Amino acid sequence: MGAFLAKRLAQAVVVAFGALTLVFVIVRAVPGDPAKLIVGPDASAGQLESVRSDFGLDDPLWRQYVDHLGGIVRGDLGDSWRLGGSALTNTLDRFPATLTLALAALVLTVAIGITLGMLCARRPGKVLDLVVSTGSLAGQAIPSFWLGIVLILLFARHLDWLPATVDGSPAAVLLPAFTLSLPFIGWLARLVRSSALEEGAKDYARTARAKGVPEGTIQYVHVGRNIAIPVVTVLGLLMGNFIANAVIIEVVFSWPGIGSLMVDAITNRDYAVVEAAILTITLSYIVLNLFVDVVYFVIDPRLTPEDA
Amino acid sequence: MSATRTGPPVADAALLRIRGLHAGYTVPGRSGLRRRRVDAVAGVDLTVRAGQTVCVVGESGCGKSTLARSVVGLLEPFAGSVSFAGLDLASAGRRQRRRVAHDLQMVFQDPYTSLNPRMRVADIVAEGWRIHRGRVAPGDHAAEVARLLGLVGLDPSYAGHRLHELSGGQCQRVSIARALALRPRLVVCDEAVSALDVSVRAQILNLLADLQGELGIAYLFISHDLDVVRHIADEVAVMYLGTIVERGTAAQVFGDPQHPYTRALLSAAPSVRDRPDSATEVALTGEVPSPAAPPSGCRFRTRCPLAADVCATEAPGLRARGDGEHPAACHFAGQGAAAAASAEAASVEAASVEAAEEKQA
Amino acid sequence: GVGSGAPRGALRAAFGQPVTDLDPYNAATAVDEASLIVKRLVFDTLVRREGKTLVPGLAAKWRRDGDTRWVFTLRRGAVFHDGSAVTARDVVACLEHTRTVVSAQTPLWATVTGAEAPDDRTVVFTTDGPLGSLPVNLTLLFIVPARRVADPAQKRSPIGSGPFRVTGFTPSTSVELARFDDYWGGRAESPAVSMPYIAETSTAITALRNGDIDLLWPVPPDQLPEVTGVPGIAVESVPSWTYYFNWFNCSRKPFTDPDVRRALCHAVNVPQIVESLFGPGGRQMRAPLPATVAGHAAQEPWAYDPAAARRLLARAGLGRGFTTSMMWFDATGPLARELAQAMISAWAGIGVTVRPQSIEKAMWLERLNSLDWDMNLQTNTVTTGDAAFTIGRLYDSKANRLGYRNPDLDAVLARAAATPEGPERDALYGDACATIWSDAVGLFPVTLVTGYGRARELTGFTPAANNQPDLAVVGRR
Amino acid sequence: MSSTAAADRPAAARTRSALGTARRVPVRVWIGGGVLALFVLAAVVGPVLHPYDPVATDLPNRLLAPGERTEAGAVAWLGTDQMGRDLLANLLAGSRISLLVACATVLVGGAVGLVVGLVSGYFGGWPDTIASRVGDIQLAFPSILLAILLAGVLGPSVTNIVVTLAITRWVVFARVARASAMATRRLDFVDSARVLGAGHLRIMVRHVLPSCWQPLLVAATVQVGLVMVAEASLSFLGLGVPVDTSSWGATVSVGRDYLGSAWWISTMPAVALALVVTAVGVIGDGFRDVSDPRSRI
Amino acid sequence: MSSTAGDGVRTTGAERSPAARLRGLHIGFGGRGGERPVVRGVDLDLVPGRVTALVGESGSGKSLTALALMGLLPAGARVGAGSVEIDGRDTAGFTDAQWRRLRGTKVAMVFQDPMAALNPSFTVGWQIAETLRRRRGTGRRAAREQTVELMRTVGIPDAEHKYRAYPHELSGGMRQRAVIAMALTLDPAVLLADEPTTALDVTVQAQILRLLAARQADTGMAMLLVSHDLGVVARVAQDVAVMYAGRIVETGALDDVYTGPAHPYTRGLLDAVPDPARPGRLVPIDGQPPAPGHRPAGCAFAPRCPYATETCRTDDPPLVPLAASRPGPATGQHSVACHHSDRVLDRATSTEVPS
Ligand SMILES: Nc1ncnc2c1ncn2[C@@H]1O[C@H](COP(=O)(O)OP(=O)(O)OP(=O)(O)O)[C@@H](O)[C@H]1O
Ligand SMILES: Nc1ncnc2c1ncn2[C@@H]1O[C@H](COP(=O)(O)OP(=O)(O)OP(=O)(O)O)[C@@H](O)[C@H]1O
Ligand SMILES: [Mg+2]
Ligand SMILES: [Mg+2]
Repeated sequence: MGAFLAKRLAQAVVVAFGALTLVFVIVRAVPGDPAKLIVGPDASAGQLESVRSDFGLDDPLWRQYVDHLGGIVRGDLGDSWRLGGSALTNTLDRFPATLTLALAALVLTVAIGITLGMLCARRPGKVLDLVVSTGSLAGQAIPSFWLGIVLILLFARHLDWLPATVDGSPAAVLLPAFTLSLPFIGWLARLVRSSALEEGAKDYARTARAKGVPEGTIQYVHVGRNIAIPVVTVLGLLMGNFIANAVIIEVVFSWPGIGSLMVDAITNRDYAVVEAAILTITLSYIVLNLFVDVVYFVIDPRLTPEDA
Repeated sequence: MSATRTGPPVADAALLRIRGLHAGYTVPGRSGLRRRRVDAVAGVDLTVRAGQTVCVVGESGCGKSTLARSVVGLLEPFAGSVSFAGLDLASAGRRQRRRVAHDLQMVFQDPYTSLNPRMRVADIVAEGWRIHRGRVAPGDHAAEVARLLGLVGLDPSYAGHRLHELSGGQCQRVSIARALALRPRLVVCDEAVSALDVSVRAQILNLLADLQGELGIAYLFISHDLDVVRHIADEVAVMYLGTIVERGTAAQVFGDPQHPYTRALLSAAPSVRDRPDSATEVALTGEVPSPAAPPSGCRFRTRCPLAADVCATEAPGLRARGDGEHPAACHFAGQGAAAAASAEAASVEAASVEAAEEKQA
Repeated sequence: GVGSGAPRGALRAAFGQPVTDLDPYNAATAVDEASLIVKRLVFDTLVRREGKTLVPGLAAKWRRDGDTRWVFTLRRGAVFHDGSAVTARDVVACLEHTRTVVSAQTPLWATVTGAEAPDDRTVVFTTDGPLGSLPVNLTLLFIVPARRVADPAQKRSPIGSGPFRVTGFTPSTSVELARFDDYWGGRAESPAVSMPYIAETSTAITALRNGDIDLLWPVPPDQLPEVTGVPGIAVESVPSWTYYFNWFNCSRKPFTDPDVRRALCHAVNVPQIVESLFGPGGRQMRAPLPATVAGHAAQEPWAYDPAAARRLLARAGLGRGFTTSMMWFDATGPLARELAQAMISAWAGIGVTVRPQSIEKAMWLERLNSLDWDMNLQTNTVTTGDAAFTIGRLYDSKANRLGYRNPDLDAVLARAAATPEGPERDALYGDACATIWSDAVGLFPVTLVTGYGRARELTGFTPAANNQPDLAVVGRR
Repeated sequence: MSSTAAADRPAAARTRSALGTARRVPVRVWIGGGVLALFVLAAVVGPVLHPYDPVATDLPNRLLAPGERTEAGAVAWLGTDQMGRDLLANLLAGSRISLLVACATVLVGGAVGLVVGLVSGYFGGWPDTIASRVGDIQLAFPSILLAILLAGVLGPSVTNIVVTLAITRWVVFARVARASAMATRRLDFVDSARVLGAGHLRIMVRHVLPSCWQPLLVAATVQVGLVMVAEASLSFLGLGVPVDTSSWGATVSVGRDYLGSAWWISTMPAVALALVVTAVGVIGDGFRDVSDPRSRI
Repeated sequence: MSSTAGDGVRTTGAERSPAARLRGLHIGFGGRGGERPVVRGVDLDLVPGRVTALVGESGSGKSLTALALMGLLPAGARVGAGSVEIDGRDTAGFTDAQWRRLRGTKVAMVFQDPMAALNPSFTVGWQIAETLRRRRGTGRRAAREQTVELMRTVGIPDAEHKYRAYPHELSGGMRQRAVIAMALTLDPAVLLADEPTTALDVTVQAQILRLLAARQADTGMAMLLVSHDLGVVARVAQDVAVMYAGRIVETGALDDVYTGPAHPYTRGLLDAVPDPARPGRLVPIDGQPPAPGHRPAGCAFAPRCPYATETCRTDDPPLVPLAASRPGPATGQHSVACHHSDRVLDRATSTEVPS
């Protein structure tokens, strides 16, 4: 386990490093001069120069890169020119909101997805099954910003059940979380359904039947335990997906998370914030993956470190 | 095959010579970082002469397939040499090796997985000619395929079929036709008939025997089915945990087994004809050790009814005693069967699950 | 989160753009409406604008002392949010600091040569010539404690002497303000103000209709029907100081030829576009300035006459039309994309092919500054409500903002800048308007009418032309 | 030989191998295929029959509801958009771009992914390690953000959108191809080809590649949908197709402000998008079921 | 065991009444119109105290026959006709709950692949104890004790410790013992063993077969041993039934059938096994079994049969007791479904096959 973790950590470091480099390069490849955004269109050339040197924008790229890496080692990702203060602090201030949203979406996905999947697996080929399998495809096809607005119009404007914006009440998370999770609910339901059917057709289920175990017990205990493994893996990935996909939903719902921060930072060429935000997302993705690997070990008795 | 050989006279030269072969796999080590070598084949010497059938028998996991795979070059040996027709395959370059490739073919256990399900029978059979250009002119492929299919007892009209339209026995025939297409001198058959039903198995065994008769092919035949081995083998090698523990002609090994493992194997094998007699049955206890951590000394000692102190310290070599070529790797191989039997009987008392069962039975 | 933590009874007001920082001297937001709204609640200025007139702010009174001196006397009893008194030294420090920062405000202070504080309550400004607009300009100089002028912490938690203090600020998301009880002008009506930023129009409209927010502005012209006639919501409109212009790059062919520019102006049916696209949300422009801005002088609108346009093009040797491009960024104003498309469609009618270039703001800025464009569509706000801010700043040859050079105009603008408020100054800017209009340096289609949607229960609300309503006097019934 | 050819008859109903077995195609797949065919047809001939000029605006007729008549008396079957252009014509023109972008992206991403996945899955070792790590890095990097940044770097054009989206997608295909290549590499028939003396290239192309097609196609059907949605999302963020090009995603995006008042502008293309994606998905499902007997109900 | 001919003539013999009985069992796939018959009219009696072997080629319907006795036919399979009687009761129209009550107590089953038959996510002990807890309501502790005891009886060493082991931690042989223990938990009256040793090595196979035989002898239950391996059958069974293409073509006491096969197919099977006493060419059965749904009219074996005549191609022979029942053990009536059993028997000693 220890060795396995070490190996995974080493991989994670490589991945994080690669992601960092990628952001660094690509952010700087995007045309648009942050200095001009900082000082506005009326600035003189001298003024631009001084801003550039303040933010280290006049150094050669490799130098900036080295400084950047050095900064990361010290936990310093630079300052946001736009928001003031450390980019990392700005990002971390926003992270809990994104996490809340992602978690809420995860809870919705799991609750609805697993229930639907299990129901479909009990009666494959029946109406519910067809509706869910077709619906899940359609769910992935709906642009989330469109869905978000439609939901707002429906539940906030016409029915007035839920707030349209973040008003501090727990109900405010429902619409964005649902919008975020919809494409994945059907997807998870399908995964659960097909795993349940696949597992249910395995010999061990027949063995349990031969022992006289009732069908419900077989599905939820015998099969359920085995489905847990693919499902848990998927949940970690889902969580990562949610954090990343929150970008658009946060904009639609004015959710004060890391996604809307990042869109704003990209538009305004606030390099430090873009880097800090992407680093945060990437790291959380990596950590989630590690977590999933560990959980895997805990719930799947078959695995040994050599399976890693 | 001894019983039916009618073909060309057997040249006494060794076609395949395996010396001190170590082969196997690397697996992630305990630490998960460094990889560890597992010698699934640990020091095997074996010779196959032209036109001869050599059988390797042994329990699952003893390294039979590993041996076969290193012979045909699918696996790089860790140590030792495999030389075919005088060419040392391990030291040969890719080109040299390709030159003997057609002389050395293999038939796999599962006819369905060893043939590409997406190809037509004709393409499967002709694939070798496309790789080794110049052996059969492209224009002659169709005719040659038809001839080969006829040779293995398939109607040439099958050339255009796909595998899923064929039965297991027919697939195995295609597999054999494919191996024969390059006119090999040695065919390695790894459990080539194990997946087949008895009646089909008999058809294929007959076919192999006929081909040997007609074309003088040598077989390295791997099986765990003793009935089959006894029927076709010129020579038998019994394998246990990566090593050969006994070798001899079929008559020698089956009629006068020297190694306790051979005896156990023979008595455990189900047979239609001789019902086992629980009095003479040699029951093995314990589990097969992993090739990753073989026991010290004699590899069989952990399950051996005859095991003594010497077995733990000293690995018995594969030694021939006195007359003939019938070596066995056992410290007690020289002792008569009676002595062995009494030792075995004594060991039965010695604890273990099996003993408990025996009493109940 | 947005509005979370806002106390009961707080005024919830949503503006159409995000507030990104609260530093009164940050160049990037010096004329940014969203932050100005908040800054006006948090900070004081010496002079304030009420409607068309200037009224005392921190300065109780002021006078001109000769051509180059202005004397301002501060009022008693003004204190900063941290309890310290507002002194003349603070004002001087603020002015000195703002002159070191290059921003859109820089030209406003260019002629101010210094400021002194002879005593705690007197500030003396000296200028290098007569500067009639100084009191107007001072409506943009926010006063902070002298020790904080250069403090970067101001971006997040500034200290001012205004009616509200900042209790929470999430950039681009929300600002939370609480009433400052020691405000010299008396306590604000609302105990608190919460200003969420709602990016999506539909979400914002819904929030207003549901009562999630009390005030929303500007309501995009297209969305006005969505809030008019809704029970509990009142809609008020006021012509704003914000307007659209489409500049021609006068240094680039074929726009170097005024006839080509005029042809393009004739080709667009501006009244129809304003009518069907903006409706009550816009007014056709008759000058390169909104009609409500000081210095505006109405001109004869360009007739919609495609035939004339063709003739002009033919005269310029472009009888078969030409291909050019137009750049803008979508967020520049409401219906920007639609306006662009409507104009492009009109130009297609006279054989001019225009490639639409809807680009990101950062790139737009980059290209704008380097004059790397054919046509540029954008909104502009006369932040001070005075022609000097716009015309004086943009059309000067030295500014070279659109490749247009006209020494006569430069002279007129220079004279206007030196003239104190009054009919003479207005006449000079009127001349400038006429020149800019007839030279067709740009097409000026529409002044925006800001629609304010508010809960009917709000009291004391007055819509503001500069999009910066005074929320301190807004209460709740 | 005792057994003769005459005695061997093909076992007609072998269930062992699913390949080529003409299993019954479910009704769902027919419906999906029909819907897709309809849209493809519309994309091909629609713009010819009902042309759309993205430049020509018609402000007096803006925001007409479906079925209303324009001033000229023509019926706007799906209504008009905020510029008074006919929405039906817009959708027909948009279907071309949307389908084109989706297909091109999947083709480009799929081709790159296939090659990378095949090589890394077949050879393993360091090529695999490198490809896997690069894939990890990209997967850890949120794809929509990568798309935003790339779209910013490349600037707005249909080609650039294809490039952008293909870059964010190739990993998925690479993973799928790698998984099949790795699974196939272990199969006996690959070994048997090697015993015949076949080289790596031959084995990859003749034996490993064919087994990658099916999973790749199934993955492609999923990706087509995701790509179309991603294109819409880029439009939402202002990085979509150029203004004078019409695509469903762009129309959904610009019409969203009117969802409260003129719902049809954004909803019609969204429905079209959902229909096509669902149809493709249903076909993909059917394809998977036919190719993988285990996943049958 | 005893078999009856079509009209149900009971054999003599003093054996107890069968614990399970199949009569004219038909099983088919794909009910909707295109029925594909797979098992066609199987009669089988499982008698307490005896081991009956069901042998035949792959796909001949052995497993389905056994599964029908458990009420566990796979999805899509239907019992078309005939009856499954367990403990004297016809199970036709049994509900799920009724079947559940029979399973484990009246009939239990040992499956072929011990790895697949065990749930990988639960400990072996839990899986064995589950039967006790759910069916008998035994308490946690008691169930555990009984389970450990049971594991010991089937020869799992160190049972206390192995109780907590997961299936993957056990060797194939140990797993199969666990599966056997699971089947024996409730002392079933009939034990069905479907290829219980196919996945195992010869030496382990021998151990498991001995164990099964020992348990069966101890408890006196009836046992059905399904196998395609004639050698395995020879080790354990007393009676044997040979299946071909969904029918039982020959049945009788093991010795009778092995030494004097009366059906050409049985003969073919036995001849196809290499015999050291008869070196040289093997004698295979030509051709291959027909696919279900493509069976010829008449005797299904006719196309491969060296004895086949015109009658065979039109009339499917019934399973009838051999006219001159051979002297020998009285337990199994030797019956055969062949028009030419006499000719087959006559040549039983000859190695030549008629051409
Ligand atoms: N790819 C592999 N990686 C690691 N170990 C392997 C691999 N393949 C086989 N082994 C191990 O090598 C040993 C020998 O395997 P091999 O396949 O040669 O046995 P075998 O005698 O052919 O068995 P069987 O009769 O089951 O085919 C076994 O212990 C097996 O677990
Ligand atoms: N789930 C199923 N769906 C369709 N056909 C099936 C199914 N299970 C079995 N069959 C068919 O029923 C026939 C009999 O199957 P069965 O499993 O009883 O054979 P068997 O004698 O046990 O063979 P084996 O020795 O291979 O286990 C076979 O032809 C098989 O193709
Ligand atoms: Mg093997
Ligand atoms: Mg079976």
